[in-house]
Amino acid sequence: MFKKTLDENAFRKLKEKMEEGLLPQWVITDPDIYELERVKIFGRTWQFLAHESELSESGCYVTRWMVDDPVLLVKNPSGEFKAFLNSCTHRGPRLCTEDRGKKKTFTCPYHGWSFNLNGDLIGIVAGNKVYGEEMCKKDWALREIPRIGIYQGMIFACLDPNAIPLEDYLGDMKWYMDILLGRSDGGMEVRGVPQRWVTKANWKATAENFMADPYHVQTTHRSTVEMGISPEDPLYAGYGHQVVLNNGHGINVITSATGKARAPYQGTPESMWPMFNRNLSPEQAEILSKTTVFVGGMYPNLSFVSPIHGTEGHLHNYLNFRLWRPIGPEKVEVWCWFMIDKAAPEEYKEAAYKSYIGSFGPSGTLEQDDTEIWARMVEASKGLMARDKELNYNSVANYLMGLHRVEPDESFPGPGHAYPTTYLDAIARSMHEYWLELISKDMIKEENE
Amino acid sequence: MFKKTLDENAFRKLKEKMEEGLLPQWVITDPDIYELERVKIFGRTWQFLAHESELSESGCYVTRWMVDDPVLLVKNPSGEFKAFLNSCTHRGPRLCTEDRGKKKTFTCPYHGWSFNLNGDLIGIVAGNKVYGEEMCKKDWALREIPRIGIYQGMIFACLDPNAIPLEDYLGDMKWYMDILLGRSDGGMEVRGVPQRWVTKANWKATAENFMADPYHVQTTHRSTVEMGISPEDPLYAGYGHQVVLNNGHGINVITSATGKARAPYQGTPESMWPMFNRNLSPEQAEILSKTTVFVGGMYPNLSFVSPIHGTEGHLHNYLNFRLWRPIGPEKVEVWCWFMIDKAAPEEYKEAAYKSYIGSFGPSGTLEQDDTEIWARMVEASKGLMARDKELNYNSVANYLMGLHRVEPDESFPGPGHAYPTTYLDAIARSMHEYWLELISKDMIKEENE
Amino acid sequence: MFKKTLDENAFRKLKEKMEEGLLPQWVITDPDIYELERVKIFGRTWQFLAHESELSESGCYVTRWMVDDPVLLVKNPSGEFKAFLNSCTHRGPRLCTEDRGKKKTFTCPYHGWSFNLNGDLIGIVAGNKVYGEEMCKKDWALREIPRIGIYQGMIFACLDPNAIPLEDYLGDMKWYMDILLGRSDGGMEVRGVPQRWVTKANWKATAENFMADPYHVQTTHRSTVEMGISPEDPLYAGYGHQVVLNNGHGINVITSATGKARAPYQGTPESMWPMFNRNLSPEQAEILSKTTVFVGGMYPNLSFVSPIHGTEGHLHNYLNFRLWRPIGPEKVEVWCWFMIDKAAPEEYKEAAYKSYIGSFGPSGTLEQDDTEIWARMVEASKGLMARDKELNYNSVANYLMGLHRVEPDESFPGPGHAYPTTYLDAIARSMHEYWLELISKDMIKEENE
Amino acid sequence: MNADIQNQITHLLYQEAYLLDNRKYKEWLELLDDELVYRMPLRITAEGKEAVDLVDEMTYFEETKKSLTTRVNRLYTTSAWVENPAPRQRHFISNIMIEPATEPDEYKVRSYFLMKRSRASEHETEEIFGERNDIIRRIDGEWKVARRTIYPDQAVITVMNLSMFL
Amino acid sequence: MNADIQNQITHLLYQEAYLLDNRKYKEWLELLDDELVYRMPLRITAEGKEAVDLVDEMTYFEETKKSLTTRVNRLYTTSAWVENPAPRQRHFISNIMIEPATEPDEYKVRSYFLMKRSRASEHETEEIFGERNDIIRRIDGEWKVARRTIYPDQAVITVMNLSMFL
Amino acid sequence: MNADIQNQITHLLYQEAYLLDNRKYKEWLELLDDELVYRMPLRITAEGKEAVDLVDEMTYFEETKKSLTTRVNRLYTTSAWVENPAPRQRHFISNIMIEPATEPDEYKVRSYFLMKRSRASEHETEEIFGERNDIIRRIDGEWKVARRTIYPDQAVITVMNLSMFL
Ligand code: FES
Ligand code: FES
Ligand code: FES
Ligand SMILES: [Fe+3]
Ligand SMILES: [Fe+3]
Ligand SMILES: [Fe+3]
Repeated sequence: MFKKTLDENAFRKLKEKMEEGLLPQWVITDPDIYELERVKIFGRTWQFLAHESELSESGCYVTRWMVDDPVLLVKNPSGEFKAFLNSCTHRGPRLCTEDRGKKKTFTCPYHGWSFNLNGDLIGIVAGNKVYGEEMCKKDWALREIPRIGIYQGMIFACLDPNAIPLEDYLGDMKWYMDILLGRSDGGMEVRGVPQRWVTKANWKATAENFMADPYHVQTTHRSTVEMGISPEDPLYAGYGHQVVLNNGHGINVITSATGKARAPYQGTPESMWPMFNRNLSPEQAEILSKTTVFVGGMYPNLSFVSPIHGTEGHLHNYLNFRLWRPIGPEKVEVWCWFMIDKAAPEEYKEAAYKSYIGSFGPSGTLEQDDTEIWARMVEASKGLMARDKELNYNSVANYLMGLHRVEPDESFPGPGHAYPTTYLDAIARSMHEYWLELISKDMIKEENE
Repeated sequence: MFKKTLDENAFRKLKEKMEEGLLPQWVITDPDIYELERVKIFGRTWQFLAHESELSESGCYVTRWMVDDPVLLVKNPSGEFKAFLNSCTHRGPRLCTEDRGKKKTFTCPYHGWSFNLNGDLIGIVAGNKVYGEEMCKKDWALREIPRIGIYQGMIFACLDPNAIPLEDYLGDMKWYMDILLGRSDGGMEVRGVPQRWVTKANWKATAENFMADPYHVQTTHRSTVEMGISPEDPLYAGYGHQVVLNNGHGINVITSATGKARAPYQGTPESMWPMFNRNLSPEQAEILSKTTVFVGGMYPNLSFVSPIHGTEGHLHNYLNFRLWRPIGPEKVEVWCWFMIDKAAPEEYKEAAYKSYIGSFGPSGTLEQDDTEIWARMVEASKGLMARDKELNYNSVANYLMGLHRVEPDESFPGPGHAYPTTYLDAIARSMHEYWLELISKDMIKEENE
Repeated sequence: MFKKTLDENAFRKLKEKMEEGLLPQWVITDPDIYELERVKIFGRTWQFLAHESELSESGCYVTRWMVDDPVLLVKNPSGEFKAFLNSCTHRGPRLCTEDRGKKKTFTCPYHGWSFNLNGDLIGIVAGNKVYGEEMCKKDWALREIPRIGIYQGMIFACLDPNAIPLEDYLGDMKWYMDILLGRSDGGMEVRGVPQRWVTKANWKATAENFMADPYHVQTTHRSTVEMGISPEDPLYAGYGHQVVLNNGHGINVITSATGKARAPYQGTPESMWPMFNRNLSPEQAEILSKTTVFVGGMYPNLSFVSPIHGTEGHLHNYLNFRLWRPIGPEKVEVWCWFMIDKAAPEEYKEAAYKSYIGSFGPSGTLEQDDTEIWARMVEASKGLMARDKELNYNSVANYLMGLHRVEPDESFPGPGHAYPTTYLDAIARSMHEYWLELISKDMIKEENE
Repeated sequence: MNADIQNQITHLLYQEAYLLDNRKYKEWLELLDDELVYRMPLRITAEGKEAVDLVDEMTYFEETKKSLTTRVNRLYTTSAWVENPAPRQRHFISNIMIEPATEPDEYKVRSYFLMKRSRASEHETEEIFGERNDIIRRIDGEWKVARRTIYPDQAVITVMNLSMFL
Repeated sequence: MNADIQNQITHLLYQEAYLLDNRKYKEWLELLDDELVYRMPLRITAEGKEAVDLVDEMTYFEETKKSLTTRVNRLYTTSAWVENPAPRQRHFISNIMIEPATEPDEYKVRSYFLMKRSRASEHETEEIFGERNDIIRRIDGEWKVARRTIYPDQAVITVMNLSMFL
Repeated sequence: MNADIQNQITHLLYQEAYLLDNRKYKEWLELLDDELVYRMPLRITAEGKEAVDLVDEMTYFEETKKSLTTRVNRLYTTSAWVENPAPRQRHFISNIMIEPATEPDEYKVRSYFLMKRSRASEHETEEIFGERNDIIRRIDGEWKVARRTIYPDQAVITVMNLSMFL
């Protein structure tokens, strides 16, 4: 409510350093930066809400959050998805506090106003007795989230009415989403509900860790090497391509030392391969057939991993999407969805689900160690040295890997800038550049406000 | 400590909307608004401290809070009430941490300075040995709360030395306080001590809910209808008058469909009626005789309800005052006093007390459901849509009920603007208008500071 | 990140009052003041890290905090102490989360970079395979804390590269540190590790309470009088000298009513006295021989006490240092070291340690009561009256004791301004004056930024 | 103290907690004696360390079996919003001390409670804790709670409401 | 309920907690039946107060003795950073209710858990709480946990990870 | 383990907690053996997951019955401000494991504690938790605590002071 004037100097220094592949440490958990991110990144970009398989029939709904905005996502009678602010229009209380369900009408417990699946205000207790011409029901329908879009069953929404369309925002990422989500007849399905937990982390660090950092696998997850599950070769997660896409998106297509996958088509049953080929373009099919792990994400806060697990003869693959919902600069509420091909054999689905539980999510043996790292990044980010905007202590993080040295591999069949290794900071740099572009947009305007 | 310049634009929009009977949602829990409220509302208006029956004899004291200011209220040897800042004048520690008691002297545990019931510094350990002319005891008496006032046994204080007198501030509310507190010989008495609990709510929402919103009763408290305790008629809480008073005060005088009370004189023992008539003016007596429930409050944060409970033959009535002490924008410490006519029969008092416990306070079956609503209002108030000061998402709460349509009933015997229904947003609008007047006062001055 | 302009007016008033021996109550826990303190006091003054006896051999390390900066203090192979920011230079996570240990190499769990005891980056996983000319190892050594210094075994560090040398900063305090820490051959040794706990307090209040306030002993610790452990005479802690030193440092040299100590040389074994005399100058030895209790501190947040405990025949003395680490304006993490002469007899050390446990630290019967006081100071500091910068309510703390009346005693053998009583506010005033000097430095500059 | 009776009474308290935590309120009522007196006085901060800091004349609960039955019935309506949707509640019962009361088959039972609650998808959980003093008696072979006095340890309750039973 | 068996089973649960809290994970494994089924379904906020608010098809743990053994072995590697350095953990087990199951020497055991954890020198401690439903059976005189289902009370878990066993 | 002795020792620990929580400190002293050794070492975060993270040479309590008696007497003075006015304290004792010690009539007793405290009208309550290792012995038919070692679970204690006994 009080006007604020930005410290351009700090921003100039920030820009300079980033051009050198360095990210000043102070931006990670700085509260003012967080406030800018809330408004200028999460207020303007497309965020993931749910997968269509979570709302099977008309009347099904789930409640979600776009950072601090409570969202009610419903499937209306005509089968469309509608996203509303989950707040009664009369006086504002959260309308629905359940996680999911099926309803025809949402009734507010305060004064009893009720809304249908299209958000229309359909009931006012004692309506005409207590309200007259001063009140026009139409004006009091649930407020829609300005934009909603869906691609490959993934439902996104955006708070900015003037945002570019979802498909434009996703851009070349769509080509890879086709592989991940479109390879099977009937697409993918969510099992049950997402796992949810709160972890000590900044959302930028978790997103980068997942989307842009296969290099951490060799140490953070070294216990898998000690356990004999992962290869000794420290480069094992580095083979393949890191693909930088538009708008901060990116994907790592990890193969193996041989340049091929540990198993074709990520260890899926051979019976499914013809279906994949039918649903994909030759280039997409080729990549799928050769890849061990896909890991990447859509900016700002949706990440995914599609790995191979298991041992010879019992290999399986699944798709895990995770949303990093910021809860202040130092906390993230993680939402983790397990997804699998609707067309896969039941026992295969079951086995894949079990390996997911063993590896990812709050109890996953891989993810557990990531949470320790995320917490440590927060814990070292509050001091005067880390927070110094003048950079007198040279507190900058290193994103030099491959800078001005590793060049894109033109022979890569997919879109985007594909670099011939995934031990690279190219996606991370691109994420942070987009981050800076977004938060510094309209800064001048603001100053003159 | 840092100068702040207000966003006049946001305030202009706020004023416009409020003139249309709409309240922008962002003001509910906005932290900057809260800070303004703390200083400009709670720093300048009269707040309730205690009822005189809580301090029966000289030396009795209670400790209270005026939002964040700790207050020590004592009855001095001459029987006057004195309110002091509960902070030792030497170095500032909270002088008394007890809730209530009886003392002649308050001794600080830090260096042993002691103060009498008039706040005079009467003891300094090793005084003349360690202090000389540099120290004048008179200068170090306890700091008095600038203003204290009492009406009908209700003790109020104010932090603004230049505030208008309590009686002027209460204005026409005094006429109704006479009915509530003055109907019986010996007035009312507090039973025991106030119940206290912390609930998730903004103080404006709780105050409005109690003072200005009989319309919520039909849904929030519908369980009483399902239980057969309240009538089916959704209008049941709407019969009677909503009386808008000065300075944001207001009272709802709820009768019933017949225009009369469910039982005369709120179901009090017939033996008491002549006493009521003796203590009240004919107009006041007439209202008392006809009313089922009185519910309202004194701005900013004191509310009351005087209901009827029980079934034919075992009816009883009591008076419940509650103070909404703000604890940040999202929490309220509720103080709940049970009060009853000193002159009432003991078993009647007992029965009334039991119905109070069953209905109000943290364990009250009515109030429990209110707490759920208050929490939901907080939970939906933090997002970008709700907080948008530009109102691009049209996030405004609806206070249209009766706007420009329902006219005052001139035949009503009491003072104030009495509207012929209590399903009305008239008091709420008047509260919020006064709120805006208070927080925007001296805004310009501040800017030029 | 947003420019802030200071309220000079509030500062002017602050200065005026302080010149009169009064400290406005609002500065104690004001959040903006706290932010200034973090940057301008803790970012520029010398802070205590550890005593050399805590790191016996090369490779030993302890992790400490300079307010919010995590510090890794190691003894390198050449036996020097090195203080590094405890944050991996690659992406910033806290490098070492242990309290103490012994290592040759610190390996980061994120990507496996490793650093030696000189902070050099000695290992990068798959280094030359993933990094090329873009990366120069030398640039990525651990970041040193700009300044480190040691005096009488006490290791200090400073975040300001341009700070004056430690010895200049300590100034005349060194002369008293020689008595406390240098009296015995082999100096003092820390027993085990420091006790640590979080208490409700503002760091200024705890530092003042310890360094500058023997006057509180007679009331806060009156239970010892009731127990017959301390004399009835309320002046008992006031005999001796309060010595005001430069840069906000100070020490109280408490003797007894006789002007002599309760027991010579603080009740240490007579066998040690010649050693003391050998290690000290005649003036230092004289003071040591005559003193019952030394209590004081080095500004900003290191305090000490060296008392006598026990009864005739079983007297003993020890040295307790405590660091007041601010955790926000209302919390302090206290670090408490028990130190004793390395040269003292074992059973004497044991007995001294036991009396320490009974008296100081979170379970100490003396300190327990201090914690209650510290909490009360916080609890009464948030209200509008206490926080009013205009001082309309005259909310100022009293530091008048001896102001313009008690004159220094020129005959005192030690350096500094030695006043002939310890019931005096001279050190407190000097601390607060230095505090004001530090936080208001460069204010103008900031404004024009 | 007869170990067998000890186990039975302990089991009764655990059973009670389980029924409450699983919202089987009607089954819970069956564990209560018809003569039940169920109270929860206020705690205050009183002068001096010896002072009685419980205020008997004002309570959070002043109940009989009848009034508790009304409270329970309300929770089975469709509009008891405070528990619809239902929060998760958990009564940790510990430090159970049993001694014979005046009547045969009647025992004084003291227990500590720590009650935790998680509402909707909120991250913050709520808690309340303190002591309970019961009279538990056996009537035709069935153990019933005949008297309960609940002492909260806080002068200011920090749960948003007391919709739970303790 | 035979008091002796009651004590033995109670002791087993306390022993188990003690082994976990003291990181004797391998010793802990020995208390588990080879046929162990160990699950932790998700809790959600569901419509209506009667609704089942546990989602059986998605879990935080879906384990067998084999998979738990793998988890334990991992904790003995040098690079299981989440517990190296080790946080302090404490399993408060209470409200133990035991009843005979279908098989002889087999019992249905319900218990409440409150697990607290303190990591490094952080001031904030973490906690998770809820209910456990076990099948505990005696095999050649040794008590073993044969089945465990853990119900968390929160829809959103607020511990930074579930590296502990419950 | 003899169920009867189990009950008696368990009762002793509950009785002790009750006396402390109701500030009957002098009665509490009577439960302590004259030879009592009462200690509370510090917890630290140590290198490696196997490391001993208790520092025996520095403590929060290093007491004998005599020193505890002094502490108790102090709490009965008029100026032990830390508990005057008195905060409310609650010792939740659980996971009690008892085994015979070397001497007859002497037992090794391990228990978990969760201690909560509420001061004045503050909304925030304090807590401390961990493990206790006792030697409890019977002397002329009376059970006494002969040795207690308290292990806190935090490296940094987050109660404002340790004025309570654990
Ligand atoms: S707030 Fe929803 S109906 Fe009034
Ligand atoms: S602060 Fe109260 S006497 Fe010093
Ligand atoms: S962050 Fe430490 S090695 Fe990468
Ligand atoms: Fe990872
Ligand atoms: Fe209501
Ligand atoms: Fe002290």
